[in-house]
Amino acid sequence: MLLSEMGNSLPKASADNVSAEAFSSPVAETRKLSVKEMEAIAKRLRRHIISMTGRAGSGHPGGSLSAVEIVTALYFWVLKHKPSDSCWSDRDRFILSKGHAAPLLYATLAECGYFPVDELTSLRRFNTRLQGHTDCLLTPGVEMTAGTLGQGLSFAIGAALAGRLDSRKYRVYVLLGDGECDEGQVWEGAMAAAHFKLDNLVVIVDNNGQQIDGWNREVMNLEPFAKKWQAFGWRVIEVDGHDLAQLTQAFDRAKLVKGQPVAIIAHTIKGKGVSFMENNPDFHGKAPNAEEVEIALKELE
Amino acid sequence: MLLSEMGNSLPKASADNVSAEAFSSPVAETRKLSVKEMEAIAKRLRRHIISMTGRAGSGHPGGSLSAVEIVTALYFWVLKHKPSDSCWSDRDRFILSKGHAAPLLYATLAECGYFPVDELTSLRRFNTRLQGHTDCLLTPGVEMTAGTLGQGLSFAIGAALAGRLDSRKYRVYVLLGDGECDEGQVWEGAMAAAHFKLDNLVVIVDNNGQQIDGWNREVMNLEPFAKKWQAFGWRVIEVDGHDLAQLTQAFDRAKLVKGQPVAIIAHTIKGKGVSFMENNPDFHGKAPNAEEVEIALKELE
Amino acid sequence: MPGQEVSLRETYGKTLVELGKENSDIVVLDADLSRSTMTCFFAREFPNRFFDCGIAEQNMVGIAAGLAASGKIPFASTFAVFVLGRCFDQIRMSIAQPGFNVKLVATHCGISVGEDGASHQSIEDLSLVGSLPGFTVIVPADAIETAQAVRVAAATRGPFYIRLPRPKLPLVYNEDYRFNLGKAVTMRSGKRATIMAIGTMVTAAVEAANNLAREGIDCRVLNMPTLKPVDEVSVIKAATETGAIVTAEEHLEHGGLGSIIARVVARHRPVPMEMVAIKDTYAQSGKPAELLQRYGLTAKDIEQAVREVIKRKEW
Amino acid sequence: MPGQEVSLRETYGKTLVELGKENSDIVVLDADLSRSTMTCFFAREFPNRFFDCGIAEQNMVGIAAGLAASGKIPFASTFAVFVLGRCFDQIRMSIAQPGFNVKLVATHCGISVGEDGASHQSIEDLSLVGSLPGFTVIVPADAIETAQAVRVAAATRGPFYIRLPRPKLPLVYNEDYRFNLGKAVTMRSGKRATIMAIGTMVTAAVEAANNLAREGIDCRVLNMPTLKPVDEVSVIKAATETGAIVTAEEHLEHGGLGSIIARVVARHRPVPMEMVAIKDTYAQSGKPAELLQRYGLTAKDIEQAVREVIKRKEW
Ligand SMILES: Cc1ncc(C[n+]2csc(CCOP(=O)(O)OP(=O)(O)O)c2C)c(N)n1
Ligand SMILES: Cc1ncc(C[n+]2csc(CCOP(=O)(O)OP(=O)(O)O)c2C)c(N)n1
Ligand SMILES: [Mg+2]
Ligand SMILES: [Mg+2]
Repeated sequence: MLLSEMGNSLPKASADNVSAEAFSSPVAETRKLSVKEMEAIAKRLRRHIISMTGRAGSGHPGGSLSAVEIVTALYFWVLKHKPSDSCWSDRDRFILSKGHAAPLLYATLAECGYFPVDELTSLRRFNTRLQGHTDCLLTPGVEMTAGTLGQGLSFAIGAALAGRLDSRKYRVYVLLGDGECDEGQVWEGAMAAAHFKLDNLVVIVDNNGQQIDGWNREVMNLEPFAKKWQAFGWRVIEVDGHDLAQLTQAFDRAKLVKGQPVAIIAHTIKGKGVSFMENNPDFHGKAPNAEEVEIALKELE
Repeated sequence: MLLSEMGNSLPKASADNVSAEAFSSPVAETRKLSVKEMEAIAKRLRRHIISMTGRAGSGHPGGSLSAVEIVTALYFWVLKHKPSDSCWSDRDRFILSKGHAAPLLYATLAECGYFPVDELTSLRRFNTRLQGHTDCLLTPGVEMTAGTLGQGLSFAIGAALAGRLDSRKYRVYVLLGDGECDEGQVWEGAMAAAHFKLDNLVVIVDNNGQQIDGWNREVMNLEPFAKKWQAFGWRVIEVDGHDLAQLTQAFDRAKLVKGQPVAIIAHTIKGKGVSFMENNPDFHGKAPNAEEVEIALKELE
Repeated sequence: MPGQEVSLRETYGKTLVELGKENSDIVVLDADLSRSTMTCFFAREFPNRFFDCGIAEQNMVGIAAGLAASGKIPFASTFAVFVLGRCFDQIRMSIAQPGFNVKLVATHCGISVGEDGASHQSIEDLSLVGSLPGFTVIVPADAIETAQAVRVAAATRGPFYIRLPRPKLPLVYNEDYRFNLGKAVTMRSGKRATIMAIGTMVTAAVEAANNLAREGIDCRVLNMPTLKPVDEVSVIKAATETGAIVTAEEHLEHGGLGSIIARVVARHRPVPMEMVAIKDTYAQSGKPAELLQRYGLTAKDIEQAVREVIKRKEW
Repeated sequence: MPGQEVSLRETYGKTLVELGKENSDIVVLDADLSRSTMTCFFAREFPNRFFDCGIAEQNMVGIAAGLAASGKIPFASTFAVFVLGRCFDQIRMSIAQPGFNVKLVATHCGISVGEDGASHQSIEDLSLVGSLPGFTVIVPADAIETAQAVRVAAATRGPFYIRLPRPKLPLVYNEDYRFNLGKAVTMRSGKRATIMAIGTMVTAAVEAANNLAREGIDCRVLNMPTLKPVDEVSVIKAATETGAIVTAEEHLEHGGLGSIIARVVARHRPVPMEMVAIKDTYAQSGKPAELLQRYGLTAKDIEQAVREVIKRKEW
């Protein structure tokens, strides 16, 4: 059952909530789902994103939808994590630097079992644990308080350095927006991560080609984007960011790289999965209205 | 006559002050001196730098000495400027982003005739026009108030955009430190200048290999440095930053580049010209004492 | 017509277009938020004089300084939270110290930003801009005051900061209102206490005074659109004549209107004060009205503060 | 021994080394100024736990937050002017809002930086850090207080800001002094007025009180090392018992000690105040003593302010 179908009454956790299957044991770490299973989850996440933002009446569907497969691959293939113990010291860290994609992260965490799926309906409400932008004090599983762009990579470097100091095996993953890479702080972080030879750090750029005022190439051209990361000392892997097989392969390859950090440039489509949202900058920071929610959910059946 | 030789009495402008020769007419714009003449000026600037900082008892000799030839080439070969009219609208702009190299800029401006050479003795004194870091309100010929690193390129972009808007032919030159390029704002500027296709903008990096805590490669590695600028959309020219012939050639070549900005990476030696200052990080921000001044001036005879 | 709800940022955007027609030196910068700050109107009309700097606010501020240094009159806009906080050092060095003619117009101030939550709620920008010698700071109370403040900023040399909210606000002035730089505006006269308010809180202040009047407590209400330089004469007069002051602002207590007024009265005419402001905390997501209530920024809170301050006056 | 001149930043550097030996979770960050902030001592002793971030202060602040989030106790240092001003938004989002256990220790505060000039003189950092809910702010008056404040910061969860000057300062305390977080320290008792001072101005305040005593004006002197949370009890007591307050700080009037005290007294016990602080201006190059005199920050200025405030008290 999906949020949008619930009316106003708070339902119980849905039967097809993945958490039970994927993380049945409290000590489970990584559950590697099949691509097919992940595709199903990705669709469910998209439905959550539409329902949540639709119900909230505000939020950022476009950049949430574009990163669905990236985050699905992370939580259902890559990350060692324990939904029952979000502070587990050896967990892999996922840091959402583009904090406006909070709906996607919340939906994923709920599907993993960090908190009840019902709670997704509280997005952006007064006194909610699910703030408009991520808040690590309030939401179980959220690593970083974000919302003003450009800060996640620096934070991730700190987490990666701490892991190295303590000889812990965890790895740190950061999701950046492409527009976010206009921020100089990202390049400060890029330079430092390479200087510190952080091979326990992976950046994924949600390269959907758009920021708020339009296409990157018109607002502030990022190209040649891969060359920038390479010149800053990173190993670059480019993938179709909606292809789960490519994504999981890229993450696996990233683990083999020694002595330098890895940037996965994931080519994506903003608003992916909903025809009228795809490549439409209007839905960067605008929620779908009731009618649009209905159409979108139909497309995502 | 040099400052250090003056004792405490304020001398008159020295007879071999270049200003008279180089800018005899108030409407003079560019006077292209020969390499030999410029070498003589460069030596004089070095002597000024030693004397000024020695007398002030503080200041930044190292990064002033490394950029002497760069600034000499600019003021005595490249720039269209009028020492008698520092606000001339069509002047080429020279923006010193690494504001701690103020002694070098002041010495150059004085030698050009923007203000009397005698005034150099007032460096860093209470109520002086020659502040510890550049102040555009106080010093004739200084374009930008600086001192906190990383800001000059952004400012220069503004000046270049204004020139383009007004169809003025002036060009804008910015001098950055290499350590300064750790600052993210520099890369924000680099990205924007290329995006705006500013072919009236030239960056020169004083690539002396050092920052305060030591060698760049140890503190925060910048390499592959040229690749970074290229990946950010710049035409790169590398030169020996102490070779005036190479420098003037590079500036001439830069004028021919269309549709993109040019970065001249000038390989230099911090503290250049004074044996005990060369590559010695101690003299980044420490003035020579009386004895050191004497030795240095002897070396610079 | 007073009471009608009008967007201050839309007014800003439209005023920019008018100014752009009158003066070709006006240029506008934004940082990937032009459809929210409403600089998009100018961008459409004068694409050559509009510079979208992408999501790089520090670079935008430096570019604005460079444009000003070459004789342009740059207006640079983004959300309040990304202006002072993200670029304080750049504004300090590249604009405030040289005194360049740059106009920073920030939108989405305060907690009335609403659902975006604490990251997007600028509750400290006045404290920061107040720390920049040479800056003139204006917080308009409605669209009519906004239009005039923007014009005054364009016509007056030197750095300006103008603070605008996200939501529409009811007009508090008629079309014939004339904004007077550096002067407080008496919205209501009274003797028992003075309520001084800025921006989004002016309407609440007037409402509070009306309610209090019904209880027999007559308050003076001052709108303080120019926060810096503050109208010391009006403040001292209010302290002297009414003997008690309540300030109201959508900002932290630290460094905003209340702090500035407290400094003036402590030096010139000490009287009891209460400050209606955000206590030392970050807020959260919610509807603007919910947040204003939760963080104590309603007419009721002002009324309560007046009752308190009057008690201390008699004590 | 009181009066002896000792460097606060050297003391900071040495204290870090001691802390590093006691607790392996202590890590230190710098931004290419380790030989000036004196974190170089720690770097030498514990190279693995020291991170030079180069000239990238924003990145340093974010890295510190990430280290804290994984259980480390990071001390991050650079000049005061590059901490709050350059990184306000990063500190706000990555440290203050989540309340991470990061200690920012800034050196080279105020105008006593001297010859480097206005760009390097941090006269606004207290206003900025005061705008960060959750931060504890300490301004030590001498090396003995510095050592203890640094230890208290290390031992107390949550974000701290500690502000240190470039020049050596005379000791005002003996070795047996115990720094008490959140408490004012009475340096001298008196009834006619209270002088409250921080950091570099504490010695001047004591000197001023001694001079005034010779004129028959006996002043209380309070050192206010914890600027936030401020010791309201001592402030209200001073206002009540002495009826007049002079504040002294090497900072802009806006947002510093004077502003904070004015707010407290306006709300609790209005009394006349004078503020010895930098008026709304940037300073310049010069010897520290020349600058302190030119910008009105000497014992003489405090004495004059006391005479003024006492006049207003009687009026
Ligand atoms: C520092 C900062 N500046 C501006 C904003 C406003 N903002 C929010 S999202 C966004 C566009 C982000 O574009 P991108 O990083 O490409 O994200 P995506 O396309 O994945 O949504 C902007 C400008 C912000 N949140 N932070
Ligand atoms: C934003 C900022 N951070 C730190 C400093 C302190 N600082 C002054 S010079 C300097 C080193 C600069 O190195 P580089 O740019 O290579 O200059 P150069 O070697 O040419 O002197 C530093 C860290 C500063 N002035 N501004
Ligand atoms: Mg994008
Ligand atoms: Mg260098």
